[in-house]
Amino acid sequence: MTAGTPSPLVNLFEKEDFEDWSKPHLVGATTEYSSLLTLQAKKEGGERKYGNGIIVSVVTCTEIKQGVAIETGKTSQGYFDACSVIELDDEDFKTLGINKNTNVRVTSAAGTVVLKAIGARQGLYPGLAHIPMGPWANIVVPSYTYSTGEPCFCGFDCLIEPAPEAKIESAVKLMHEKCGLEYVGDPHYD
Amino acid sequence: MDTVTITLKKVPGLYLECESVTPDKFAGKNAEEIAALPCAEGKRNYVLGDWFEIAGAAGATAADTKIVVNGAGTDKCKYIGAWMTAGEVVVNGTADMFTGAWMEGGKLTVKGDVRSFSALQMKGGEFIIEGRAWNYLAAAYRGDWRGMQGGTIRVKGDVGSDLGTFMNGGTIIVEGNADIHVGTHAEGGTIIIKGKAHRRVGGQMVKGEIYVFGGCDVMMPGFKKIEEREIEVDGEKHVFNVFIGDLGERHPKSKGEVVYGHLYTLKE
Amino acid sequence: MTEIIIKNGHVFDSVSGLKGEVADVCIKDGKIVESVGNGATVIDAAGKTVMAGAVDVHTHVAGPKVNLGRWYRPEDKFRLGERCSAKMGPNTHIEGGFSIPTVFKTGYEYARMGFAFLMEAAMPPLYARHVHEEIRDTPIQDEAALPVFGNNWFMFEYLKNGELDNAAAYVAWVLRQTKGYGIKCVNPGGSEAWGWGLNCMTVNDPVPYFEITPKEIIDGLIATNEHLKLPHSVHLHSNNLGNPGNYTTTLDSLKIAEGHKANNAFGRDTVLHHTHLQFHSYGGTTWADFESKAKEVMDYVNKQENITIDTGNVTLDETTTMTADGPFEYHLSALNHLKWANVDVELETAAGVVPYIYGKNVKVCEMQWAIGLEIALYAKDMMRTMITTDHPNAGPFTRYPRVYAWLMDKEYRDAELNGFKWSSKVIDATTLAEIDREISLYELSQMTRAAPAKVLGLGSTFGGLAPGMNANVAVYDINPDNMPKGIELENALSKAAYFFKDGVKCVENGVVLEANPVVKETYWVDAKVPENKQVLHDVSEKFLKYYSINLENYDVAHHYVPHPHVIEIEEA
Amino acid sequence: MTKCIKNVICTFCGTLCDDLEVDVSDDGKRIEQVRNACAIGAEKYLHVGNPGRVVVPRMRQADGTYKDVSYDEAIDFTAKTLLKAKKPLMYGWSSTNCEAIAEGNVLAEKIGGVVDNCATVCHGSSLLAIQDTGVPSCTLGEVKNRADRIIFWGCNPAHAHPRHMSRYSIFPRGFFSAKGQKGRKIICVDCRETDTAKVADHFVRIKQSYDYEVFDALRTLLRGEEIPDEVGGVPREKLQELIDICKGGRFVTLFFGMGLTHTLGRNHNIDAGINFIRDLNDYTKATLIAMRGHYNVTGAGQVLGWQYGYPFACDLSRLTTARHNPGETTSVDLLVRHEVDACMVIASDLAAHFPFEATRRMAHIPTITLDPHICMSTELSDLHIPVAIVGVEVGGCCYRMDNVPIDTRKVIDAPEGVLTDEEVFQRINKRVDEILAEAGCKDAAEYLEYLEKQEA
Repeated sequence: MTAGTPSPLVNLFEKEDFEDWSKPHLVGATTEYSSLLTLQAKKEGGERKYGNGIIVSVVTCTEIKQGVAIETGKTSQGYFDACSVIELDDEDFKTLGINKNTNVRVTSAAGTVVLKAIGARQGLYPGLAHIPMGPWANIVVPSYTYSTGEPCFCGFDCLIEPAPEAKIESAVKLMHEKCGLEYVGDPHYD
Repeated sequence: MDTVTITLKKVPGLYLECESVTPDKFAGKNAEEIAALPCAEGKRNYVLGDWFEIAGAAGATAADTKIVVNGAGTDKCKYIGAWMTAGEVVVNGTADMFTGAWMEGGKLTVKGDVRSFSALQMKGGEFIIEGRAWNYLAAAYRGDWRGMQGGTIRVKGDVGSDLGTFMNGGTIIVEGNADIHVGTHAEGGTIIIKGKAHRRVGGQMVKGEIYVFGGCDVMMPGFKKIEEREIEVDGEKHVFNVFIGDLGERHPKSKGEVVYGHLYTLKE
Repeated sequence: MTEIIIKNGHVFDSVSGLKGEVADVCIKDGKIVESVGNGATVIDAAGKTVMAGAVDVHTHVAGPKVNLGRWYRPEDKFRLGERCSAKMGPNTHIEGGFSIPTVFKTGYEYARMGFAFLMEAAMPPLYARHVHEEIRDTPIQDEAALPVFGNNWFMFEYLKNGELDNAAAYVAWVLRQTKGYGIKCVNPGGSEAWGWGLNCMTVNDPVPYFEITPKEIIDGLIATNEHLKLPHSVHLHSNNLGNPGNYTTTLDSLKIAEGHKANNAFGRDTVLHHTHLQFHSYGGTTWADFESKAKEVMDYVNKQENITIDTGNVTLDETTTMTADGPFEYHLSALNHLKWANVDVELETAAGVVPYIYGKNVKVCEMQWAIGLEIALYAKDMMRTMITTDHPNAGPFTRYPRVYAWLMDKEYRDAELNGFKWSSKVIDATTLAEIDREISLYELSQMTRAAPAKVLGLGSTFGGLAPGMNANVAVYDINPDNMPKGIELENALSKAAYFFKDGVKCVENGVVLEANPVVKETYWVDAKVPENKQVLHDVSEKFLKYYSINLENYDVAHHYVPHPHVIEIEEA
Repeated sequence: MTKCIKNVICTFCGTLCDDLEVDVSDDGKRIEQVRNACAIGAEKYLHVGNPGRVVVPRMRQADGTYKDVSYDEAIDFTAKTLLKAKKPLMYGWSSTNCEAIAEGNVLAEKIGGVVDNCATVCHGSSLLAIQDTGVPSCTLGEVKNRADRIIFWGCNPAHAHPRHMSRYSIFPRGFFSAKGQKGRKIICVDCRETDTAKVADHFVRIKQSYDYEVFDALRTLLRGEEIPDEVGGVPREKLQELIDICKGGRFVTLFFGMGLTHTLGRNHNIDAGINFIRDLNDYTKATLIAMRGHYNVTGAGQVLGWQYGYPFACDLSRLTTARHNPGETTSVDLLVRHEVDACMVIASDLAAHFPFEATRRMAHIPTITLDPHICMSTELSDLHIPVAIVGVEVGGCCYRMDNVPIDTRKVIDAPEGVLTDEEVFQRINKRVDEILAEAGCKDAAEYLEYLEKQEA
């Protein structure tokens, strides 16, 4: 049984047994991911500031552009543009100190991915971010289901760190690398 | 009490369904007969002998049969002690899902953790978990409105979410903390949590008692504090804030007055 | 097709007039024949009972509310740790569910009990395609479905204005669109009032906005049914089901049939079939003074020649109630606080599903059990009385053998009656204890074979063993000379020694031999009516403005009914 | 010249609009134009032949490239893989017709697999809540004709079901609702001010993951009891106003979506919502409808329901009994706990819509994908079998979000030689029977023992 990859945020959490992701990670009696990082950040004194990034609660929902791009094709440029973004509230942009359309590194208890931070199209509030549903979003979605079958698509904490020079990978390449499979280029669209 | 010790030879690739590992199924059998009891990994049917070294013989009846389960792969064995009515089962290590599910009697001790859906719709008996228990401990089966009826469960470690949903009776004592949803839809029984319960304690509760020594991060709006009282709980005397609820739920009347669920949190 | 002869069995068949005499039944090419050559395979039925394949006149086995029941009751397939989902034979599918069986279990269990035809009792026309998909996947049993018309906006309009031709044209159009069989009327007007959370409790309460009373609806539907000369009569579930004191509404509803005469070419001579009469024969005003009015209702039914009834026996199990009577299900869930499911269907009907436990220690349930048996035992004309449990409302159909045993063995039912917690109260409030009558095997063959086939207009092919009829034959291990009693009788009736469907042996000693042993047919009625511009205009207008789907996507295409048996009716 | 096909059913989302008009080229091969569809529907019909379309099965080689194989080889590989696995997962089903699903479920029973559809990552929580407390519901036509209070809670039809508001919920003029939007009060409850909220009369912003507490507060107020001043970021007066609006209406309908099913508490959020609507029935008529995402995820649940009794997550691996336990037999849990050793993805894209931990496991076990186009799952699976697109190249029954069955229409011919889902399953079923017959085993369990004897 190949152990799951340890979470990049291991040092952030009290409990260290993250080697197997199918277990509940009880930290201060809760696995609820919307308070894990905020709890940690509060201990560091900053309201939601942590290191050079901020902590937000992320929801992944459907979006009309993402819906249309599904039908255009999952390896198309339209799908790449629609799904590899993260919407942040204007105030969060100020606290992060970056302006819109710059790349950021999004890290959750489950994984880390580089996305383009864009202004909120649909009214967020400070501390709430939205990533359109898709392969990029699902890199950071924790797979813990509270034994109901549904993973944590809405309401998990992420650390957003500015990474202007980082490159956003194509979904197929991203997945092949993370799965350790031989990547031979995106079919049809390369 | 005759003891049968079974030790896993190898760690199962997937998960082993060991419905046969209960005193009721072992009663009156010697080692060979026990080894012939069925178990399965997915659709591949095995006998216990394929997976376990079996030592000793069972007692004449379930009541005087004790089973000890050893080995590295016990955390991949499901249904250990499910539907047991008497006797004793000790699991040295972690047990997977459905441990002690539909249990009616006897004593079940798990030294390690216990995964989800353990002690489902428990009717009686004693269940001791020395490690952590995952979600849906002592809950009702999906769609059934009859949860745990009786018996006692003691968990030394933390507990996952959905503890005791649709509970009708019996007692659950958790020494550690509890995740969201404790005693949802409870219609009786007692839950004692020595640590902290995160959120949604006693949601849609009709009747029953829930003690949370460490309090809740977020209280349900449907609970109203009525008094502070000193109560003796699990051998300890404390002063508790007493809440009644869930006021959003339907409450039956008995002998003229309305019956509420009660939630107690430590005063200090 | 091979020739088969079933020799030396005690044959009970009212069509050919045999009352248990030893006779042979010959089968050739799926039909009963006079005689067969000596090359025919011989089935020795000496000392056994031989009857035709049974017909279930009222059961909920296919459709949206049945499947909603399956969805929301996983515990019904896993009743408190005891698995109700198992593979019963090497070649058959896994069978699941106790009160709401899956389609595989439905087909196989009915075959094990010797059933050949099932009438799905309520089909919302908008969901007809779903019903036919489930019928297609139900093995062995021939089936038909009754679309519901009692709360249909078109019918309100036409019956209110007395336009019989338009009503007949619309009904014929719906039967053709939905591949339906006849006219079902559930809580006339009440389910439409339920669209606003209201109900019609008596036959004279007008429906909100449409201002038509249930009496006018029932009367209009009977007239439409006879005008179209349909094979089956109107199938009625009258208002105010399940409430104490509802027997007056039942009698009012039955009296509506007095003025009408049967008009069809299928041998049916009745005009109104009242279903699950047990739920409609309650006296008293509250659950405290609840009592049986079975005697009063059956006195009227015995007198009135042009109505037929089926009993709706309670079997004292944990079951699931599901009916198109939306308001009743809401009130039931307010009574037992269990999970309530409800689906209101646009322009057509409603539906509700609530689990219910007929407890052996609950006074009302014990009396409901007694009332159901009284209805069957008071009946005089066995050709107008049928036995059902309104599956699964009063109990699952797998309990039919137990109901037959209660009716055929007084000792068995008295043991049950005296075992009740409230037996003294039940004995006072009902008259079951005083009835000594025991139904005979011949009467049983009438009530479960000949009578339902006749009222459904299928008398020429089902419910009998006369030459030319379908070769559906059930052989039970019951020797009429020394009749088994109680539990043995029940077990003998629940596992047929042999069951032939259209001449193919499907069951032997209670084991279904193949997953799909025989090709099953779906019966539907194509009533020809003169071209009716008005109805076509109304239909296209209402679909454009009020339905949520287009008119062209309403009808059930032919590939949903792979083996149709169309009953054509020429123009009036 | 082109010929116009009317009343076409759009097979993308659960709204299942059935009034599309598609202009098709004379040879019946290409779609020229589509009318009455939303942006997503139009894209689907106009891009049927887009570059990602595959017409020959392709098998993944060791070096990561794909090699074309024949259908027979693909079907033989699938049958053998599923039979060899001790516990295969068959996930998806929600973008194909019910005829194919019925055939596929029978195959799953034969090879002892776990059948699970997209509900497990979509409205699975709603189905769990329905199993606990039932569902007071109605068809979308009832909403169109009668509803005068519409609540959108945790769903965003403007983006996910674009024509829902104009066909059923906000704008249509029904029998009793001739004034259309003017006669209705629209309430939108969400943690984001979505584009749907911009159309609503009242927008209630709720703090993320506090839906359960707010529903409980509403039920407490409905029973006339006191609640704290502010629950889940919503002041008490706003909640009381919400209740007065609902009690003032004649027919209330609550639409709910991923905002409730994916958030903390999952099935309990919907359980509390159903109980709120059920309590409202004491005052006025109230119903609720789940905004099902895929066009036939409801149908996948219906077929599995009437064949084996469960709406999703049905474990047939014991070959003698069908079991259902969301949390154990649901796809994400099975994959994350390494409980399945083969996977078949049918008419859905597992890799794009599952958390990566589950996708990683799928990539490491033998996987077969049935999909007309290239997608994330096909790039991580060992075999990609192309099939005809339902609603475009083959008809068949699909179930709308309110369980109403609609027969989809074939618009153009499938590319040369491409089979439909149903034909693929029929051939796999036949091949599995042949393999079992050759090995002389009566069922898949015996076949596994036969294989082990072969190796030994």
